[in-house]
Amino acid sequence: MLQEMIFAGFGGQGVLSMGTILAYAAMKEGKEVSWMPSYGPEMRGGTANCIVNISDQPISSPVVNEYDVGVVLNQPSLKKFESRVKKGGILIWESTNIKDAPKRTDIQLYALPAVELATNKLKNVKVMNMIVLGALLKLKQIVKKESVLTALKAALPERHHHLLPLNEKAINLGMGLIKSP
Amino acid sequence: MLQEMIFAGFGGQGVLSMGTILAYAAMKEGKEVSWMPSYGPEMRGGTANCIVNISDQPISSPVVNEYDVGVVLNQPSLKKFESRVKKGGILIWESTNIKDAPKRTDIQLYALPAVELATNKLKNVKVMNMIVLGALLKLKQIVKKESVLTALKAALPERHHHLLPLNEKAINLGMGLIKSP
Amino acid sequence: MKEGYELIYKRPKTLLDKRMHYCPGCFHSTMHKLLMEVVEELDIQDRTVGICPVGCSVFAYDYMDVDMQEAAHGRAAAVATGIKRMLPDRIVFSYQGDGDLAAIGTAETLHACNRGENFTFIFINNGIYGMTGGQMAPTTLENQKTSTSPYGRNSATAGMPMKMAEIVATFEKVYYVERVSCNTPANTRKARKAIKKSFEYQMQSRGTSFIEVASNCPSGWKCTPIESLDWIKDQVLPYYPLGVLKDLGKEEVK
Amino acid sequence: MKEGYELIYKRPKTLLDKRMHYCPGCFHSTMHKLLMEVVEELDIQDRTVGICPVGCSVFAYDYMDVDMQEAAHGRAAAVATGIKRMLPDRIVFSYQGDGDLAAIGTAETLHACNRGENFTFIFINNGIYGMTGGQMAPTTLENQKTSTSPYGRNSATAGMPMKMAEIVATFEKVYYVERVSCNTPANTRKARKAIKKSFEYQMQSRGTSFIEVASNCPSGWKCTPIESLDWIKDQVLPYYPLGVLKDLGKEEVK
Amino acid sequence: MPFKGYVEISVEGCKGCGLCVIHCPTECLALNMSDTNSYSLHYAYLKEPDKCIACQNCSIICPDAAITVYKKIA
Amino acid sequence: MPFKGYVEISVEGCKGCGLCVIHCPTECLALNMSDTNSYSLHYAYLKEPDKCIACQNCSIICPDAAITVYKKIA
Amino acid sequence: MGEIRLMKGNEALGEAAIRAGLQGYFGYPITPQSEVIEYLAKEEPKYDYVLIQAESEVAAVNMMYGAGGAGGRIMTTTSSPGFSLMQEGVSYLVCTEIPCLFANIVRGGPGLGTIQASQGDYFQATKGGGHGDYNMIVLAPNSVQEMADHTFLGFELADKYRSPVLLLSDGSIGQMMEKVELPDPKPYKPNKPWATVGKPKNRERNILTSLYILSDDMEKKNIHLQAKFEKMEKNEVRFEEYRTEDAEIIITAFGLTSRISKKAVDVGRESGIKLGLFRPITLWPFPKKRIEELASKKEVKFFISVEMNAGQMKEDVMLNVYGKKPVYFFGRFGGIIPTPEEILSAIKSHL
Amino acid sequence: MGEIRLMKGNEALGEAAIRAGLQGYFGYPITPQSEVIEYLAKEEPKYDYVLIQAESEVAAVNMMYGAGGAGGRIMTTTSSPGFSLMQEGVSYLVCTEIPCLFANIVRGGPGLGTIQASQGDYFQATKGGGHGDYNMIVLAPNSVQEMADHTFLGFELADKYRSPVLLLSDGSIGQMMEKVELPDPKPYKPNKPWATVGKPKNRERNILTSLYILSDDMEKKNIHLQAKFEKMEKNEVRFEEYRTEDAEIIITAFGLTSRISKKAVDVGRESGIKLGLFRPITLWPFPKKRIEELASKKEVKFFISVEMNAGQMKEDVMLNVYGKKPVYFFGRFGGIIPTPEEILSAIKSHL
Ligand SMILES: Cc1ncc(C[n+]2csc(CCOP(=O)(O)OP(=O)(O)O)c2C)c(N)n1
Ligand SMILES: Cc1ncc(C[n+]2csc(CCOP(=O)(O)OP(=O)(O)O)c2C)c(N)n1
Ligand code: SF4
Ligand code: SF4
Ligand code: SF4
Ligand code: SF4
Ligand code: SF4
Ligand code: SF4
Ligand SMILES: [Mg+2]
Ligand SMILES: [Mg+2]
Repeated sequence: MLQEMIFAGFGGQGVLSMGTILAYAAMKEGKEVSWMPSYGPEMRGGTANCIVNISDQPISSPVVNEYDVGVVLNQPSLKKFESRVKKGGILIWESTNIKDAPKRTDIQLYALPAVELATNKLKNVKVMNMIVLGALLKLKQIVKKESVLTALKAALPERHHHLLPLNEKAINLGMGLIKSP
Repeated sequence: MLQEMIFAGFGGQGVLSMGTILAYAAMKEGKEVSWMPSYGPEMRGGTANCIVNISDQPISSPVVNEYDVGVVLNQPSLKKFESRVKKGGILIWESTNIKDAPKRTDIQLYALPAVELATNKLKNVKVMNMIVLGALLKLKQIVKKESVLTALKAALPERHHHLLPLNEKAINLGMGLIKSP
Repeated sequence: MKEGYELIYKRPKTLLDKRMHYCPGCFHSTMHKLLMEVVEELDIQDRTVGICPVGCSVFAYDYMDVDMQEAAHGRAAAVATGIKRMLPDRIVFSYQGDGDLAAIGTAETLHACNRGENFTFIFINNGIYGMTGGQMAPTTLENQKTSTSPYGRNSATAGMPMKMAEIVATFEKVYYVERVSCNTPANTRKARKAIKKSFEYQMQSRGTSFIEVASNCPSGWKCTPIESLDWIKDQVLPYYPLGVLKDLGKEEVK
Repeated sequence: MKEGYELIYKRPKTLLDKRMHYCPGCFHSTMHKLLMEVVEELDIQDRTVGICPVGCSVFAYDYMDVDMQEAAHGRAAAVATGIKRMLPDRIVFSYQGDGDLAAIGTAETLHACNRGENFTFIFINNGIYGMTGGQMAPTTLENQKTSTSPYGRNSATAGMPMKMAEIVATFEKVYYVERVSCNTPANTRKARKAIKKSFEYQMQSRGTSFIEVASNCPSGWKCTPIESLDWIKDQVLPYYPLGVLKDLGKEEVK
Repeated sequence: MPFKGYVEISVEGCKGCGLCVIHCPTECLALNMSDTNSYSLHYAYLKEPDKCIACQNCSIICPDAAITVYKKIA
Repeated sequence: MPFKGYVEISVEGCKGCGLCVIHCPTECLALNMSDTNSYSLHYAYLKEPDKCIACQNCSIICPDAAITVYKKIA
Repeated sequence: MGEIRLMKGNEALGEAAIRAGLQGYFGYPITPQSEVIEYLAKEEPKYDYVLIQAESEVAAVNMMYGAGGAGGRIMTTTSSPGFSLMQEGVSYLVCTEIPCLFANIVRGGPGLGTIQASQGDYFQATKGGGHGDYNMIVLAPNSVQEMADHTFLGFELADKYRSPVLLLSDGSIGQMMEKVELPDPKPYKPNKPWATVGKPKNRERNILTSLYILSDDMEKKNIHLQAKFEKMEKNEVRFEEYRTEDAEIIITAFGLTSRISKKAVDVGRESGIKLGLFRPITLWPFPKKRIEELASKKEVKFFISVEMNAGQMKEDVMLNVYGKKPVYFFGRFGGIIPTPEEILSAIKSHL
Repeated sequence: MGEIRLMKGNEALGEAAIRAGLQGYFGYPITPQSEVIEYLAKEEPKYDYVLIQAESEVAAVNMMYGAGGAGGRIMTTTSSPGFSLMQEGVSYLVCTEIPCLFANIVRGGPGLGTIQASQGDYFQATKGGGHGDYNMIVLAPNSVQEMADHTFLGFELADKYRSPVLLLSDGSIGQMMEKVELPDPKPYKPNKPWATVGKPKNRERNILTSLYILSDDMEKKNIHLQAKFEKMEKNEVRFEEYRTEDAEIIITAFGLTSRISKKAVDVGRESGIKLGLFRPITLWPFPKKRIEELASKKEVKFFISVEMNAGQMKEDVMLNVYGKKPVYFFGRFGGIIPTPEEILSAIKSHL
């Protein structure tokens, strides 16, 4: 099955790496993946996003305009992408940053206070994105948690490997936020 | 009537200006003219030539490969252009410079020792080209002598105008070399 | 405004009321501000034409309220030449980064200087290609790490950091050359003075002015704005010392 | 050969037995000859690669019996860089005119020098665009008449004649810079020595050598070859003095 | 009160670079670490207003021209 | 005879520039003004052979490498 | 009637530019067009145009950008390799909509090639040698007279559309002399409210840029440009026909080869071959409709494109004949100019 | 099976070049392709290729000339404005017959434009942005995998024909990550007897030049080149088809748009529209014959060319459909990537 997803937020919130890790994990599971970032200087201090497609079949178009899953971490991204989640799709939004909640009623909405949780519970706001990713993993069994951990290990430079347990914690925390898939 | 002519010789022998003066004279008489030079560095010290077309009608092609009149002032030019004079056409060749005479029998040949005459009779080898031009004028009444003199005046910078009489002399000398037109 | 107080500094009106896209602490912003202060002070808004380069300051025209042209990468000096020759009584400045001016634009820069074109170069030397994401520039310091010199600039293969101010100062028709910075209030004041002086020289048709700014790039250098000031003081200024390299106007006075 | 006599000079074998297309008295010919004499003397024909420019010497490859590349106008330094980096143990020389090296090729020239590319520049400065029929070059003297400065070079609009040797000598990685001429037998001998020295430095990987030739162009200058020597002596050399501008090898010895 | 000057800093115009803070000779500026502007940046503010001597160091160094300076009329 | 050297000048290789002529210290070279080579150029020749001192001034300055120099074996 | 002179094509170009009110020339010498800058240098003291011999073609085209942006009536001339170097600049000028005149006096390529005349840069001129979607009006003179006339026209069109115009000629036309009736000098009164001349208090600042960082803006800009190009296609098509009324075979040729082909038409007609000549004067916009019409004529048997290249314009001919009739090609390369006889025998081989 | 990695297109290009035996890279940073030089800079200590960040694109292409002439396996990469600056050099390299690999990771133009992906440089790539008659093999990858594969292939073809090869990709493919199976490193054994490496006693000197001052020589050179181009046209045409067997409507698209069109085909088929996709892999030589065949198929109703430009490839499609069927166009500009839905609705408007 083809999963078309968008991850969007401020540059620095880790949206690109969230997408990368998911894509890597999927690839390690033998799936087809594509990861397409927004790029360029207009992103300086502005928003960044990436489209991640995961499928059992070769992926035709890496660019899509409607998504099965949207993950948005700041207000501008919500504004931009809320309408582009497919009917019946999932929208995860970071509720510490985003003040004006999404309004759609034909999609599943998940509000995650990931910044707050990362800051207060994990004492490191940087792993906020892993909390979100954890939640996504629970909601949609796109890839196994183990694959994500492998991906994290591959993505992080050796000198940051001591952060792996913290990241795993964050993922678990995120998974715990979702009651039933 | 369309007259297609080529003037060829060493750079410095004045072939380009011979052609220019003829073209200018023709233009002053209200005729259509075109003057097309060979150009470029391979001409440095090598041969130079120009094609001059004169006609009562607009000239279609300024480039031609067969000529009504050929005027050649050195051996390489004779070699190159002898065969390109139209059957029944005229070939004037400078016989001081050119050792191997032309061989064609289907054209009119005129050997002019213009260098020798310019050096010995006029004491200025530079007007050699005007001797040749004079001969051509006598052979073919393409333009009037007066027009050529006007052209010369226009072509020579003021400070060289004292040379006009010498040039006229050279033209007359050249005309005198031809018995009947 | 508080009673009993007078306004002594406010943002120049010629600097449009628009948030600049530059990273926090970037001297591009400072230089824009100073330029517009001088334009305002000299009251030459209606006679000023600026050229912005391709580089982080590619959008400079969004901020400065003067007529501007956006030049192709490296060609601002040629563009400035074209403008100034057409409009000799306008004040023309070409605003360029170090990749722009000292790499791809070397020929245009030096020949404009050699001809003594009567405009002002504002040369923002931040030792890096800011806009494209932190590649090595001709002015990157020895052993400095960038994305295309990840192990530090190797002068054996990439050469030494180029001293453009020193080079152009050797041209007879270059009238005024100064290297400034915006790393301290005092230096920033000098930078402002240098701009003003160059514009005045321009109005007097003295020839080329060249103001090199020992600038910063917190993003490209991967440091905070405040750390970037330390890097300037400790690493940049020893190699690129500040000061007037040439001022034919001064010699005249003497 | 006469009995009782020994041969003491003959045309080098590496200079092909072909009449050069250069005008009588043109130093392009002299420099080709000297280059090939040095190649023969050092026995490096099999390791030498030359680059000819676009300019009168565009056909240089017709005369020198070494592998050669014909570069686009102005880009010989970049071409030489490419060759030398691929083949670091070859002797590489880039042979360029003043239009080529100092106008369109300014950036490539200066950046190769700044990187200290380990090859030899032979820079034929004849103050004119010979090949294209005598237009003004960056090195044309003040008030000198050319087809694009028919009333004399006006330094107010065209700038001063550029001193390339002086400029490149300021670059740290440039090892050896000398300005030579072929206007007298003594100077021609020095020119030959300069070539030899630069090739030797190259074999020792010392960095860039830059040999500027105060050259002539009887055709472009509209004079006889002998008159061109007077012009060099009276007009050219006072502005472009001969001599070693830089020789890091010498300093080493001291 | 004896202060000679005061400054106004635009909350939205400030990018929180801190250059003004470290160059104020009387150390009267600071970044507001408990609040951010709409760009999520901690902005500078006049923390100790009575120390300001209206020297304009902050305004000249501020890249973004976010600072307005006033001086007591003598 | 007492001359120390002599030179051979290629008639076809010489372009008649005259540089050798003016730089020969013993003035033994000249252009042949009464003949030209196949390029219509007056070529240089050793006019006064007994003056040649084999100094090689002519050969070094000759742009076209048209001159070969010989020296008397001591 | 204007002044009549015997002039080289390159000189006529220069003189016509002066008469059209030239304000700035920026160029770099290259054979076979250096006479333009030389002519302008000689005439300079009499006028007050700016003349800069730039340090390179890259510098020249960017000086054009500045001077044109500042509102000047400006020009550069070059030949093939030089025009290749200008391609980035051309793309910028078109996008920034700066009116100016280019002349490419083409020589034989590729590479350094030869300095003899060629038409090998047709594609570069008409399909855009630079990056992005763009077009320029391309005028192809075939006589010294037209070198002058098209220069005049080129400046007008550049201003009319606020866009660069290209005069695509070749070395032969640049070097040859013919009689030319010079257009009378025309006072040039620019009206360029968009130019960067210094912003008065009462208008917004003028900005000249080709940067549109947001895709939406860039697309809008492109749509604007395409609309302008369409307008040019509608209004500016120019061509010439010779004895096409009853022609069975149509030679298509531009520039110099159109003159040679004209002669071929006459010679061919004499021997009973019903030839006609179709000569595009604007290579872009290409005279599409008229070619289509000719292709639809019953009596027309085939087309033959005669060029001094490998058959570049032939593609444009084909795109409009579009299968209705065969389209053949005859060409010579690298500086060789075909003769009327060669053209005829090429035609005969298809009879 | 080769090593599998998740990589950006630009990185895959760099890694594949290394594995193909890269000996020299000469380039200048420009978005969206700077990752290539950055990747090579990072890997440099492990290999012994030469890497120069040139002072400009002009310098880079001329370093290529020198290094390629000296026999190296060499490459440069750039994006649109940078490739425009290289056009003189490209023309020189083709004429001098120096094998090398170019990559143009296209962005939106004209002018400075936008850094977002575009296909606006199709004409420049296929018709020659430089002067003179020339062609290059142009490969248009549409995936990260092909960025690697075409790099490998490009080097091979360059050597096979002693000619530059161009990889025409775009910013999206350069920036996106996909799974890529890297080709195994292949020892590179150059056989280039023509290279300027120093002349041993027993051979004539090697000269690399594009100067042919005499027209006859230049014409011969051109005839030689044209013969080589013909050989390429015969041997090197590459394309791909998807569901064309019974298609009534054929989408033609290359690069990124071919992938999006593929999706459009599937979606369209679901709603009963018999779509098929024809994707040229080599943009030059263009798959002429196959398009002709498709156009001749009875069931095919029309073609529609989908591009991120104003319809450049459409001309090549038309030249080969040549009136047999209508050829429509749908495109977006300046960095906007069309969606499958847009493509479908464009198609529907022609039903
Ligand atoms: C012809 C061309 N080449 C390359 C680029 C890509 N490019 C844009 S800005 C830039 C360099 C920016 O560095 P610098 O000039 O130092 O300015 P900064 O951003 O550091 O202020 C480059 C290489 C381009 N736009 N055009
Ligand atoms: C891109 C390009 N621009 C211009 C030319 C024309 N051109 C050929 S040689 C030359 C200048 C020659 O002068 P110089 O380099 O001084 O060499 P010289 O002939 O004096 O030895 C020029 C401008 C060219 N071939 N290519
Ligand atoms: S990237 Fe560097 S130069 Fe560019 S705005 Fe940021 S700090 Fe300034
Ligand atoms: S034109 Fe000048 S540089 Fe060229 S060969 Fe003649 S004298 Fe020498
Ligand atoms: S004006 Fe001076 S004292 Fe007052 S806040 Fe600014 S820097 Fe501090
Ligand atoms: S210097 Fe300006 S931008 Fe920086 S913190 Fe102070 S007020 Fe804010
Ligand atoms: S060797 Fe010396 S003396 Fe003999 S001819 Fe030559 S210059 Fe004169
Ligand atoms: S120097 Fe050489 S070319 Fe000149 S006259 Fe003497 S022999 Fe002849
Ligand atoms: Mg920079
Ligand atoms: Mg020169």
